[in-house]
Amino acid sequence: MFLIFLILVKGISVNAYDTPNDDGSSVTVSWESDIPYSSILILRSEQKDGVFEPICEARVGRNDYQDTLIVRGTFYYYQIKAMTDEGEIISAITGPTVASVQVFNTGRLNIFVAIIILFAAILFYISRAKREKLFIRKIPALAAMDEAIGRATEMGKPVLYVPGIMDIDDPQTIASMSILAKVAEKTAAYGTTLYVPTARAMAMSMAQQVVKEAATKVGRPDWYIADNIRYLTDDQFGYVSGVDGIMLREKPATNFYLGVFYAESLILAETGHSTGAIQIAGTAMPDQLPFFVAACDYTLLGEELYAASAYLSQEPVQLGSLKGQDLGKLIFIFVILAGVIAGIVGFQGFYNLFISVH
Amino acid sequence: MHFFDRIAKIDRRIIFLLIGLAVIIPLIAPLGLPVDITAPVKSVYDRIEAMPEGSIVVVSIDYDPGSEAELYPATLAFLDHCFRKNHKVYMMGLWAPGITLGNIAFQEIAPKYNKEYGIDYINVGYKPGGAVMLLTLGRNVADVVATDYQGLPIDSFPLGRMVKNSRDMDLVMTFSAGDPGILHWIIYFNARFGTPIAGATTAISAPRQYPYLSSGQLLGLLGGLKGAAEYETLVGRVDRATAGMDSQSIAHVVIVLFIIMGNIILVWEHRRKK
Amino acid sequence: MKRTLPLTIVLGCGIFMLIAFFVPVRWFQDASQTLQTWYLGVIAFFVFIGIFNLVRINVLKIQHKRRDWQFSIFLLIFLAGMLLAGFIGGPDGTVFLYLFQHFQIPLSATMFSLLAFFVASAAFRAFRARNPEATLLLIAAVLVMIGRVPIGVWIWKGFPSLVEWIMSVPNTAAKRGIIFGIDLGLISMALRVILGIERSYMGGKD
Amino acid sequence: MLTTIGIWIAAFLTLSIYSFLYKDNPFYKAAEHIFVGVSAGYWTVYLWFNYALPNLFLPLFRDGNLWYIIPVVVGFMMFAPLIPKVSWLVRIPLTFTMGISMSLFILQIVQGDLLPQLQATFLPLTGIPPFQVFSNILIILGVIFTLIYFYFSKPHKGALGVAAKIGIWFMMVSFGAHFGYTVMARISLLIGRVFFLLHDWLRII
Repeated sequence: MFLIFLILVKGISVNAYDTPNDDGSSVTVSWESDIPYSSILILRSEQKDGVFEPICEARVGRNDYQDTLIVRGTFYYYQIKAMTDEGEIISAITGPTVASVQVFNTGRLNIFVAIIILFAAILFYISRAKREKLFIRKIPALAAMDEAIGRATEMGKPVLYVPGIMDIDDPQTIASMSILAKVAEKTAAYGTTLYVPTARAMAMSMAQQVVKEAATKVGRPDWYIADNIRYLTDDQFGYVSGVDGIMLREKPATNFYLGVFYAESLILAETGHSTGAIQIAGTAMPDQLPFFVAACDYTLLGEELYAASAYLSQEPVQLGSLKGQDLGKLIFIFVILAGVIAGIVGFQGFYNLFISVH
Repeated sequence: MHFFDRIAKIDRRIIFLLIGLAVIIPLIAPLGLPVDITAPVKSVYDRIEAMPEGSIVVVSIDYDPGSEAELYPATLAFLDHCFRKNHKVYMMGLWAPGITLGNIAFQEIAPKYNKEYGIDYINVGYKPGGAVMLLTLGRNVADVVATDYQGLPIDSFPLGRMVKNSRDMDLVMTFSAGDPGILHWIIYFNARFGTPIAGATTAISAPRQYPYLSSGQLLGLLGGLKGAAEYETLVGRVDRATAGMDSQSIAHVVIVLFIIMGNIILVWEHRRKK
Repeated sequence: MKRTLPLTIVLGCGIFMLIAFFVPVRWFQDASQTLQTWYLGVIAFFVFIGIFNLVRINVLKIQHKRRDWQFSIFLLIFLAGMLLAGFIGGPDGTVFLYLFQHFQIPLSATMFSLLAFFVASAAFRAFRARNPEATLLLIAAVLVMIGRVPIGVWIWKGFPSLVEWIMSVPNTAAKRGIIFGIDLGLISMALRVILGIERSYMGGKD
Repeated sequence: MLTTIGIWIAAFLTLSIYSFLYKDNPFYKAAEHIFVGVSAGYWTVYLWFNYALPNLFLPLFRDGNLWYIIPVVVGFMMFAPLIPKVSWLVRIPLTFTMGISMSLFILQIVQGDLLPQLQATFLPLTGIPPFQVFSNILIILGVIFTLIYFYFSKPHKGALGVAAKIGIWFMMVSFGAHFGYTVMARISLLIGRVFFLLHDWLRII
């Protein structure tokens, strides 16, 4: 009786199985030991009563090993040997195990489902937006835009538009360009000068095109001056000192900072404030929002930058995606509430749905 | 001219001067304010203490000279702790300039504990490619790491041979100044492979990490120079981070006074308009 | 051609990578790995073009003797020096590392540290409690600034725990909400780009 | 000796940049341009040796893998805008990289951000101390109200308006905290430079 007890306590058990969700290139060997060991030796054989060859020595602290040196379709048997203070301990043989191909990674099913839901929501509303007009709430900073441009016109001073320091493949720059189109329309209509310095060559050509089209649209093609939309330099600090120079020389009455910003946000907002300009900022860079909020008159917070671009352009695609994102947010809220309730009633299964297998 | 008017129009160079003095004077004449320890720093320290000797710590130097002031002292304190506990340090970097900085740190700490390159620590160099690279690294280290930073074959070093994939990494410690950095380690590496991630970040990116701390995706966090000073205190090495804390304190007080002064002027201007 | 080919590429690469994530079959994994390697190589060119533009603009500046053109000579000399050192001695060569350590490190660190002065002057001149929101922001900022440094503990023992609570409760909640919003925005933008619904980044009319 | 010269150069450049605080001057301008030149050179060298060479040119020229002609050609298309006639070719590298990065982005945002962050918000409200319950409720409500602020499909009136308003307050506290940390970071950098000047250069501390 005592002996049996000892074996049960001081045992080492091994288990081998086809590694889930792989292409059939490995077998996972896992073990449990009740006794501290200094090293583990993994042995393998193709026959249960054959010769077991060592294939790997595992480090302490690990309790599994992926055997990738296998032939797919071959059956394997495993056994492990642990070195302990009391000598070698050998486990029972486990097997046969065979590796096989999986076509779908079931460990990532929850990711798959989440993506499908989000895609469906966005695409559904995009297609609906093409048929009917979707509502987007007013965004306070945008109402201020007209007023700010009007003020510059009254004072006879220019408007400065900074589209961020990233290139046109960044979503924020894309959003900024559709806001620029509206700003350009307004300034062109009033005949107010508009400066757009950029930090990327491609952003410059896009901005030129956007502004030119806006001028034509309001019937003022003569207003457009290509030289006011200039590429300064790719370098962050070089760009900022260039923009600062424009602010100090031309003294614009209204500054827009919309797009991607890093450390330069503070320098821009501080200089702009010192020249007495009305400042409207917007970025989805959470790190830079505090400076804009504290030093600018109006700030588009995070996702509002995208919403503003949808609101102004009234393009079905943008409006529809925004609506789809809103549905996503509603789903999130319900999921959070459901999760909290599941916690209260002690339903762990709901919690586990959100874990993806490593 | 009213007093407040004159203050409001003060030359900003005077403000610059005051800030300069607030930093310089306490460095020359320290006050010796004690450093308090916060929970996210303690949990990094505790993990290093708790891991068995010989554990492999991946140290990723994801910053450049622009953030050296904040992150280099943390790097020193952390390496000191790892070597003292006889852990093995596997260094890499997501930012090119980080590798040089990491090597300078090794030169400063390793001799103190008689640690040998290739056995106790190694530097596998700059690994570009951000997310894509991390996903490959976790799956199969050899796909990304063929040599160490000097171009010597990785298999010629005992420590190089020990790290095959994410399962051989007991902890990843990133010293991160931005992008790519800590966020990549969390949402790509930890999510895909489950390896515990801890980090030291610039103070700017520290608040952004709190959601990940509370979700457990991030094990612990050293925020800015203060985080480094806390770690120095825990490890018992009084160095430049701790020395800087007095300046940090005084400069903060000066800036807070500026904010208060600015707002008193705002209130005063409002009153006068009425 | 000018539009269809690029749109086919973005659609093909995007959809393939999405599928490969869920399908552990070897062929898919290898192909997605190759595409990722190519991607790493190609993105280097994005920076090369930026540096090319930098050189071009400075050469033009010198040619036309625009304001401060003399300084552009410094820029080009040091750029050339760095390139020579790097391409002849390699990225771990002595000269390259020397330039890095004694030029790049101090310059870049000092440039960013200038912001300490600007933040002080902004604190005085620009950061005003104009409305309830800005007031709340400034109060939280002041609490964190004082509570996060040793002098805070000296003023009041409870400061560190108060700040830690602000960071891990209201800050975490708001950051998480913001992250959800931004993530949704990015996912929808990414989907539109892959499906070719969003194509403004290509610029041009044709 | 070389190191000493290096420290003197570094100190000179540091002071040149700080001279800008007094006023813009040739020393600052020179230091700024040197900075831009050095870092542009640095990045070119590093990207060449770490991105372009190992991922494109070595496989092509050393290993003779002809497939790698494709990405090399695609990479060079970045320069297409210099020739107006074929400038549209720049769209090929652009769409190629966007296709890859956008899809990876979607996958990782969902796996690494959305699912774990949602899960982390399922906070327990029972069996923990009262203050913890209060904090947890605050986090849950804070996340929900912030999300409501970013809900654009309905006007912010009535209950929705109140919720959105509370959402803003949460965000403002968070921005304030962030603000404080950013100030901290900038001051730390200044401390780093002053430490260098006083310790490494002047050796008075």
